[in-house]
This record gives sequence, C-alpha cells and structure tokens, in this order.
Amino acid sequence: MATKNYADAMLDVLTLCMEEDPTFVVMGNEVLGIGPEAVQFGAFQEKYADRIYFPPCSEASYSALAAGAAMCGQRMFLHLGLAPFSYPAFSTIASEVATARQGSGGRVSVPATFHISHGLLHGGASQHSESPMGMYWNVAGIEIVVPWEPGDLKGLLRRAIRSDNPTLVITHAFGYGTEGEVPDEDYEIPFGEAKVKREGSDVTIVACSMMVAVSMAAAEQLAEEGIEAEVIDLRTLVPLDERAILDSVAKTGHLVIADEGRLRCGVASEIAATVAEHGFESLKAPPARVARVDAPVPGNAVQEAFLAPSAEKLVAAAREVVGGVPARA
Amino acid sequence: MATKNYADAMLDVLTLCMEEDPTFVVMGNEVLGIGPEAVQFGAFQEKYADRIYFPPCSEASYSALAAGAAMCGQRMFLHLGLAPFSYPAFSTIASEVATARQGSGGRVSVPATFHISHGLLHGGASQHSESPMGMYWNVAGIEIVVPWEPGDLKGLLRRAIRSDNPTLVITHAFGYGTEGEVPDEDYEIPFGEAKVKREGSDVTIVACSMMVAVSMAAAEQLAEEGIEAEVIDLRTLVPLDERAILDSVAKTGHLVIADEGRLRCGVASEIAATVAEHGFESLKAPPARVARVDAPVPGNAVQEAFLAPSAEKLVAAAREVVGGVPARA
Amino acid sequence: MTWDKAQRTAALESMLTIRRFEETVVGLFLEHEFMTHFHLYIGQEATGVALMEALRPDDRIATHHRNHGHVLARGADPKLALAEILGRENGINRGAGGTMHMSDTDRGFIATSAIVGGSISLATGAGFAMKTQGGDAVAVGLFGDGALEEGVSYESLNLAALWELPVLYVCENNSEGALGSAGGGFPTSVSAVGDLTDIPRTFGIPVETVDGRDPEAVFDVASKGVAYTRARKGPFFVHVATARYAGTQPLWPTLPTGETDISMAWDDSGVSGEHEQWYREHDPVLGYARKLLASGDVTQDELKEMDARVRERISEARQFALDSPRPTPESALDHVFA
Amino acid sequence: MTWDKAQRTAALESMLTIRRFEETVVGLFLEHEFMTHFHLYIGQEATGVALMEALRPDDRIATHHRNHGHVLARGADPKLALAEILGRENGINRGAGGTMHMSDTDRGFIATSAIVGGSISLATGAGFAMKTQGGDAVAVGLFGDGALEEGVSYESLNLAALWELPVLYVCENNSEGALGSAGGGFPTSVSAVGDLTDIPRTFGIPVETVDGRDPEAVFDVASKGVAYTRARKGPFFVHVATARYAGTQPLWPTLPTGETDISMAWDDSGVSGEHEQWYREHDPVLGYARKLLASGDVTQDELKEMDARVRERISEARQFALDSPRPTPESALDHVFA
Ligand SMILES: Cc1ncc(C[n+]2csc(CCOP(=O)(O)OP(=O)(O)O)c2C)c(N)n1
Ligand SMILES: Cc1ncc(C[n+]2csc(CCOP(=O)(O)OP(=O)(O)O)c2C)c(N)n1
Ligand SMILES: [Mg+2]
Ligand SMILES: [Mg+2]
Repeated sequence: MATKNYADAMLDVLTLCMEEDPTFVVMGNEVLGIGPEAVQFGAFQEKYADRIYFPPCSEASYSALAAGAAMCGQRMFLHLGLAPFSYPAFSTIASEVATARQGSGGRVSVPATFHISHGLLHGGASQHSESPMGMYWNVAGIEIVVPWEPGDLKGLLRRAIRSDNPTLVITHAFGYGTEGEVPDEDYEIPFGEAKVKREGSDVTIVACSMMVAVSMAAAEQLAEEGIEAEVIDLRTLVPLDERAILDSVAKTGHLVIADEGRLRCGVASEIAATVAEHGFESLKAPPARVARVDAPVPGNAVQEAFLAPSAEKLVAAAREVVGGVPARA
Repeated sequence: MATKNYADAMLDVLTLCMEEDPTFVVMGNEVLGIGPEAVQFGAFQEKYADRIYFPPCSEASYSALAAGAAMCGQRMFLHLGLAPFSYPAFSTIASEVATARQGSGGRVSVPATFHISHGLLHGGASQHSESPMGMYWNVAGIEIVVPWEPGDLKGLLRRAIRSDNPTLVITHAFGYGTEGEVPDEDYEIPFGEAKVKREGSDVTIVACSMMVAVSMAAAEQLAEEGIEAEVIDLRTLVPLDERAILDSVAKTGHLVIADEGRLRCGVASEIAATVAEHGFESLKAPPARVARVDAPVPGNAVQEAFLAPSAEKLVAAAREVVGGVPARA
Repeated sequence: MTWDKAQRTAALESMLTIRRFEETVVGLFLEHEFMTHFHLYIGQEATGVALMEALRPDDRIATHHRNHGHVLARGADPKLALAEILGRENGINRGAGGTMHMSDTDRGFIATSAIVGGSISLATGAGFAMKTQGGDAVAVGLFGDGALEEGVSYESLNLAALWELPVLYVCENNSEGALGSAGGGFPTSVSAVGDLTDIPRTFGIPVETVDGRDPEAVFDVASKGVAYTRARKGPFFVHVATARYAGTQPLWPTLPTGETDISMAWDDSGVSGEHEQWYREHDPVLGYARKLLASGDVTQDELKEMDARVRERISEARQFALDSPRPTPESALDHVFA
Repeated sequence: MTWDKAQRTAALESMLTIRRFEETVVGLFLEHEFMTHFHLYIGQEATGVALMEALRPDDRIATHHRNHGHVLARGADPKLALAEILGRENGINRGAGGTMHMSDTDRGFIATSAIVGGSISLATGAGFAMKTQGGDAVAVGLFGDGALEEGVSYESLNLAALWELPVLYVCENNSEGALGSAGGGFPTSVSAVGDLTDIPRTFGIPVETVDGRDPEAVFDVASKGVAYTRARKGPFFVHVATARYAGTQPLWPTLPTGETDISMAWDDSGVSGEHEQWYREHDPVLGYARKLLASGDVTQDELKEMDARVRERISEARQFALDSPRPTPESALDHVFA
C-alpha cells in the first residue's frame, strides 16, 4: 500500500495492461493530462512508444476508431481529453458505441474504454468546465465510472478495461494530483458497488467524483454542529447501487445530493427521483439537490464559485433538511 | 379556427416569417419531414425557393452556420432531421450555441431556431428512435420547446423564431400528421406556461410532446375506474412552469410523469426531483416515472413496445400511487 | 484476372438473388409486415457481389443503411435476413437490427450503421485492429457518396492514411441521376468537390473509379485494392459509379420498374416506356445476363432455370420469415450489456 | 500595394503593443492574478496586425483560443482586454469570457471559440449572413493548423464553396517546429495532407500561402483575398506560415526568450544562445523593426520612443486591470438569456 495520485493509479493499470496484452493500446490527444502529470507519464511513454498513439484533433473519428477496433476484440484505453472535447464524438458514443450490442442482438460487443476529465477549472470559462455525467447517463448502453479515490480509480479502471462493455471513465480534471492509498497489487473493483465513505445517522449525502471530497468536508463541519452525515461515494453510475442509497436513507431519513453537473436532468435529479420513487417512506423531509446552477460558466472564479456546489452549500442544505420535518398533507 | 396538422401549423409560421422578413431563411436536410407531408411543403418550397437551403449531410457545420449567422442577426429555421442526426452537432449546440451569450458577457446573442423530430418509430431500431429531451435540458443556455397540439406548435414556433435566444424545438416524428384546432391569425404563445389539458382531483400526470396524447388516453381509462387524472402539457422545458406542476400536485397529492425519453436523467427524473424537492408536503404517495426503459431500442415493434411508455403503464402507475398511501416513517 | 464460367454464372445468380430478395422486401412492406423505412440495393447488386468475391472470410466489414445486398453477397442465408427485416427472433440479429442494422458477425460484419459516416469511421477502427493484431486480414468500409459530406469521413481517411491502416474504402456513388430534394428525398452528393476521388487523393490515399454495373470490373479493382492494403501498404479507396434506382427515395422505396423480367435479357419486345433506359443500360442484372448470354456462358434455358431456382429460394425464405416467431417483449433487455 | 511610412510604423507599433501585452499576461499569470490556461500570440503578431488592416469596420470576425493579438490588432483597448483576462467586471466581456473568449462585438467579433473547429464553422455562418443580408461586408475565420484536423472544418469549407459564401479563411499554421507531444503538448498538424493548402483546393477554394513574419506580405495576400470575397466570388483561403514560439505549450506558456529587447533590432551583441535563431530569423517584431530601420522609416531613437510609449500604455493597462472590480457573484446569471 502506497500513497499515490490519480496519474500513478492510471499508470499502474495501463502498465499492467501493456504487460499482459501485447496488443493493448493507449490513445489520446494528451493521454494523462498535459499538466505536470504529463511528466509522470514520460517513462511509460518511452517504454511503450510503439503502442501509444497521439491522434489528430478529431474526436469523432478516433473514438469511432476505438469502437470499430473494439468490435474486433481490440482492447484500448482512449483518452478524449476534457469532457467538452467528447462532444464532437457524441454521435459516435450515443449512436454507435452504446447501441452496437443491443442492435446486433448481442452478436457485437464493444469492449472499449473511454476516458474524459470533467469539472470546474477556476476560470476555465464556458467551454472548458463541463461535467456531463447526466447527459451520458441518459445514453443507455455504456457503463459509467466516476471514481474519486485513486485506489478506487485503479480497481475500477482495471475492471473497465477488462469489461466486455463500452465503459466511460469520468475523472475530475483536478483529480490527477489527488493522493490516496493505492494497493500495489493488481485488483479489480466490481461495478455497481457504492462506498460508504463516512457513517452517519442524521443525513445521507450522495456524491461522486470530486464532490465526494467536498461532501466529506461538509460532513466534518456538520459534525461540529452535531449533525452526523453519512457520505456515499457512488463510484459508478451505470450500474447504480440503488440499494446502498436506499439503505442509507432508510437509516437517516434525510437526503442531500452533491453534483458538479448542472441541475436539470443531472445526477442529483436522478438520485432524488430514484429515492422519491423507491424510498419515499424513508424520507422525513424533502431531498435537497446541491448541483451546479443551470448556466454556462463565466470565465472568472467569482461567478464560477456562485454556480458551483460547495461544502458551505451542502452544510446549509443538510441543516435545512434535518432541521424541518414538514407536516404531511 | 381550422383543423390542421403539424405540417400546416409549421407552414403557417414559416410563411409568416418569410413574408415579414425578406432575409428569413429555412434550412434543412428534409425540411418538413420527408414523408407525405413533404407534399404539403411543395408549394411553399416553390414560392420561396431562393430562401430554402438543402445543406449537405453535415450537421455539425450547418448548425454552426446557423449559429454564426444568428450571431450576425440572421433569423433562420433550421431543421436537423431526426433527433439522432443532431448528435454530430452536439458540440456546436452545447459548446457554441448555448454558451455564446453568457460567455460574451451578454454581448453576443444567438437567435437561432433548431428543430428536431424525436420518438419511437415502431421499428426504427437503435439509431432512429431517440428522444433526447433530457440530454438537451442538461445543456444550460438554450430554450427548449416540446409542443403536442398543432395550435401550440404554431404559437410556440412563432415565439421561438422571434426569441433572441437559441431555441430547440422538439416535435414528435409522428406529429406531422396529428390534427388539431389551429387559429388562422398570427399569434405567439409565451414560453414557460404549461397547459392543463384535463382537470382532475386524484392524480397529476405530467407529460410533454406525444406523451400528452398517451396521458389523455390513460386519463380516460382511469376515469372509468373513478380516478380523475389532471393532465399537464409542459409545452416548454426551458423555461419550466414549476408553478403549474406544484399547484396541481398540491391539489391531487399524487404524481405520475410520462416521458418517451430514457429513464435515467430524463424529463421524468427532473420533474420527480423538482416536486420531491419543492412539493414534498403535497405528495401523499411516491411519484411514479413512466419513461422509456433504459436501453437502446431493438428493431422490432414487440420489444420496442416493451420499452415504451404507454397508456396501460400510466394507468397502472396511477392506480398504484392513488391506491396506496404509504405510512410515513 | 477475370472469372471463369462457373464464377460468372455464380455471380449472376448471386446478383439475381439480391434482386428477388429486394423485390420481396418491398412486397412485405406493402403488406405491412414491417413498418419502418428501409433502403433497397437494386441497381447496385454487381458491387456487393464482386466485392465480397474479392475478400477473404477473415476480413472485417462495416456497412451502412443500404446493407441488404452486402450481407447476402457475403453469403448470409436469405431466410435469416428476411426474418431479421421482419424483426423475428431467429433473424440474423434476433430481430433487434431490422433492415438497417443487419450485422452478420459470422461473415465478418462488425457493424451496420445507419448513421451517415458511421460505417466509414468504424471500418477505420477495424483496420486499426487488423494491423495491431497482426496477420494480414483487412477491413472494408462500405458507404455512399453522402457519407463524404460528413466531417467524420474526412477525419477517418486522415487517420487511415497517417497510420497506414489496412482499410479498403468502398464508396457506392449512386447519385448519378439522384432524385435529390426535388423528389422529396435526401439531396445526396451535395459537395463542392467536383470529383469525389479528389477527397481520398488529398490524403494521399490511392483511388480508382469503376463502373458499378460490371461485376468483373468491380472485382478487378476491388482485388487490386485488397491486395494493396493486405500487403500493408496503407488504405485504398474504390469509387463505384452507379445510377440511382428510380424507386430509391426515402423513406419508402418502390418498384417503378416492376418485378424484374429476366426475359428482357434476350427478348427486346417488352423493353420500352418510361424506364427503357433502366432496362437497357442501367440494370446490372439484365446487363450481366446479356453479357453472359453473348459470351455463351449461359443459355436462355439456363437463365430461366436460374431465375426459377432463385425465386423458389426467396419465396421459401419469405415463408420462413413470416412463420418465424417474434421475440418476447421481455427479451428486449437481454443484450444491452454483455 | 504597399504601405507608406506612417502605416509601416503604425503596424510595427501595433505589433510591439501585442508583444508587450502578452509579456504582461505571462507576468500576471505567474503572479496568480488568473488561474486558467491561456495562449500567447507571440511570434504571430504580424498576421493579426496586417489582416485587420485589410478589413473594414463592418466585416465580421470569428476567432479562436489564440485571440489576444486579433482583438488588440482590431483596435480593442489593452486596458479592457487585460481586465477581461483577469475576469474583471469592466473587461471586454464583463469578465465572463476571460483569455479564451474575448469577443469585442463593437469591432465585429461575433465569437471567440476555444473549441478547435469552432471559429472556422461559425465564421462560415457569418459569411452566410453577410451574403443573405446584402451589402458587401465579409466574414473572417481565424484558426490554427490543428483546426484542419476536425471534420467540421472540411464540412464548413464545403458549405462555403457550395454557396459561394463571402468568407476569408485565415489559417495560422504555427506548427513549423512545433513541440507537439514531445513537449507534453498537443501534437498539432497531425495530418496526412502534406500541403495543407490542398484542403481548400479540393473544394475549389482559391488559396495562397504567405510568410507570417512579414506584415506587408500578409497584408497584400489578405487584401487580395478580401477583395475576391467582397466581390462575392466566393470564399478565399489564406495559409500563413509561422514558426511556433518556443514558449508556446499547453497549458501554461512561458517566455523562454525573455522580455523582448528591442535594441536587438540594431545591436547584435546580445543576439546569441539557445534562441539565437528566434531573435535573428523568427521574431516578427524584431524582424520588422530591422526592416524599417534599414528602409529608414524609423530611427533607433524613434524605436526607443515607440517602445517606451508602448510599455507605458501596457503598464497603465496592467494597473487598470488590477484595479478593476470583480463581478458580483450573483451577476453570474445575468447573461444566460436575453
Ligand atoms: C448523421 C445522419 N444524418 C442524416 C441522416 C439521414 N439520411 C439517411 S440516408 C441519407 C442519405 C445517404 O446518402 P448516401 O450516403 O449516398 O447513401 P445512399 O442512401 O445514397 O446509398 C441521409 C442523409 C442519417 N442517417 N445520419
Ligand atoms: C474539439 C477540441 N479538441 C481538443 C481541444 C484541445 N486543444 C486546445 S488547443 C489545441 C491545439 C490547437 O492547435 P491549432 O488549431 O493549430 O491552434 P494553435 O494553438 O496552434 O494556435 C487543442 C487540441 C479543443 N480545444 N477542442
Ligand atoms: Mg448515395
Ligand atoms: Mg497550430
């Protein structure tokens, strides 16, 4: 067990794949990010130079290339860059990747792994701040992985590449530097198993990706006020661990969802709807969605912060839901 | 007041626009559909031939063309065809069209009108059956119109083309033939005003587009069982008439949402979440989402029907929510 | 290299099989046996048949909405293909694909995409896999001229050229005499590029144009391209020129030329009217039949027997499809994920 | 047609202004006055300045992430531009655009897109509007060589050629000596098209290549293109070749060549070291200064005065930006919808 960051965790997995499968390929415009972490990537890049591809800036086609290759059994880790750069590939992902298996009666499989970085960048402005979990979740037919801890990233990424289904791995752009305990050995984490990051009896905070860290910070503040929050890290959206969410809400009776994506039809909406539908009896108060405010992101940190979900907003929301138990009609 | 279908209603508006604005343009791969209604479009096409453009099959660029032209004040009705054909234009819509105004501090406007046809086609299979309302609703910065009645389409389309904001008009592929009362005069219907299609005291059924007709059929069946359903036609998603929904649920205490889009992060999820959050006290039972089952669509009517929301499913859902008032923890 | 007598007659029979199949599809649609829009391969039979002859069983293929002829030419059973179009449980893809997505993986079809630009881009990926995984199998991408209007196609050609991928791009240009928007259809080939072959050439991809009515010509060009890309010299582009069939309009094609009368191959009397030019010059089935009659490869009687055989086979397929069970509703979720 | 003395010195001063502006931007970043990634126009100043000289006030422009120089060359106030980059309330776009989206609508900028392929496609739309709305204004699309890797760019050229839209496409190819992936950066110009000018040519769009270090050469070619498209003969493509600045790498550019020392234009002594070639051959500011010294259009003293004037102006702008108010948090929702 060593303390590693995202980039390390990714390298662990990609190295394992390169070693065990001589045809494994890594492709991307700037594979492990283009910031400092690109340096960590250096040695790996040299060692496997012949199996690392830097495609032209043409996301629609190189994602289709990954899909077509996967249909022939090719395993590949494809990095599409920041989330918005996956939009030119949206048709490929939604109309080809997601539908191939079902549309062929199960005869064609697409064991491809796509990776994008999402999130607010403190001034990334209107075109570099996307968190499209909701949009992709509305596309049926792709597994969606949204890890936060580097250790989870390692196990989930390993599973994603082994999976015979197309998998979209969404990490936070600020995640690369995030450190955490990462087991050295080779391991997989099954999809559909959320993780209780913190136990609590008063309110359940459901989150994914970096919102897990923000939720943990909020939980600490709430604890000081005597409110014990249970924090759930979804880890994967498809499949979704509904059980974990419903069990927790059954225990706490209160639900707050933290989502860096936009409010409407986002992850927070889906979790709130799912609990309202299947955990209605457990709810002692309305669920609260703390998501990105519905607007494109202005290019300055001040206005960005206004739109962003935060520990403060989570604390306020948790206080409110725990505080008032509204009368039932 | 005359009985007209979608195509007629569209022609009414497009003709008005052509007449009042000599620079108005209509563009699209198959403007008013390519089925029988194309015939209705014939005379219009001849009369305004010089202002009707049939672009190459390149959605990303001709939608960007519409956006760039709109930034220069050009008014245009752009038809992208079936919903999935808008996916190659997803980057244009999400990264350019939706963000231009906010990203320029309000100095750039994009008064463009995009039109797509959505829905299950009785065998359209995995790539021609999209209902992407949820995905586009998660993109902030575009107004979204989802009319059902031809008369509403006329007034809302008129408003959409006049609007200084980018507007996405989503009609049902089977809508063209749908008939309804359409006033002859020129009129606008403001966005954000839902319509109560049927009053009822027992359960609120929220729907948009063709699900409005399906909900009305369900309401008739329910009436026979003594359950009075109130059917709400949202008409626009952005802006959303939350008031109308909350008021109705306050009256009925029960909510069922009909959505032809996929379940996860779809319209039904957003409505359920919104009511759970802001109308919690009104709910006497869990809200029920009757949406398209989360899966790509197989190319046969039998399996398609299994995935599709239907009057039967709505009736069953309504019966259940009205039937049992679960104990509150 | 040209075909011997056996190959020629086999090719003609294969072309005729596709023709009768498509005529049957139109009938089934008119009888409301399926409801969705579809596309006919009529007029392009020579291309599918000749191309598949030039391929090896282990080569991979991605095709598009106009796929019936490709799947049949590659040897798929008409029974299963018709059952698929009718959405039946025992169809090639368990009825989940329907007319637009027949993907016969046993015959190397990796995908059949109805999204314009889909097959050309997916085939590029198949080529990448063929190269990465060793061996000398190649990938084939079948698409129409309209696909060259989508940006993803340019991107794909760039990728294939950059990485010297073993991909044979086959563009079936059926826009000569296209109805285009005038007929309420899709205006295809709306391109400022006068000669579409300039597109692959821009990326340094060798390209050849061939007459889509002549299966032997298509076979020779396709074989040349396959040999080139199989030798790992990079991608090759075949531009097939075919006249657009008069019945080809979205959404619902028709049979304005009627059910093909094979006797027109030797009996001129009925060859007249609005579609005379089609019967005389464009119809690849009649054209090739005339050629084989002239060369003595087949006799009138043999042609009649062939037609009877084919009709028999297709009507059996039709009955098989109609008798086939529909999938159960619940099975709709069986194949979403592996 | 060439410039007179006044135009030349004005062009040089404009180029120097952009240079000092960019040097200041790097400083502000290092001082953490803004946090996001950004792009410098260093090495490309001649293009922006000359191009804008060739345009009319009513012409429309769409540009991309490397836009600082374009906006300044078109006459934007450095004060407001720097305030924008720092995300301040009184910036060109109220601080909502930042470094990557400065859109000065008063100067005809309709959009500044940081999505590769965005500006070329939006400019095509502006051209459509210019044509439809009458008059003889033209649209200009500024983009890099990397944009020619995106399919939407091919599609856009096709549209402009098909409909003879009045669009001047200006591709600033800065990939000569690009660091590419080796430097941890974006490998741009990953294209199988050896000569990028073959791309517009394929669509029948006239194209000319020009040396991006020479403002007068750029002006002449741009003027020719503008005249052509203003006369409604269709789109025109200008391919500007510039060496990539050594400090240009994503995400955070640097100043490896240091703050520009204008005296290098006449005093050779300091011109040496790793970047000697840059100082001698590539730097368009030093190069043009030398040319004007040689032609006698300016004297050393005038150059020193000019530099002092520019430094003064930019440092005032810097102070103005730093003193500018930040937008209020709530105002984040003011401009989502009209
Ligand atoms: C991305 C996309 N846009 C539009 C369509 C609608 N469409 C279906 S077939 C077709 C024409 C295709 O022409 P071509 O590629 O030449 O094939 P053909 O039908 O002529 O054989 C179009 C535009 C589509 N399927 N996909
Ligand atoms: C669609 C998309 N994909 C990827 C990126 C990431 N990206 C930002 S700049 C850039 C390189 C652009 O090169 P070029 O167009 O030549 O402009 P330059 O920076 O060289 O001036 C890339 C790939 C992006 N902004 N948009
Ligand atoms: Mg065609
Ligand atoms: Mg460049």
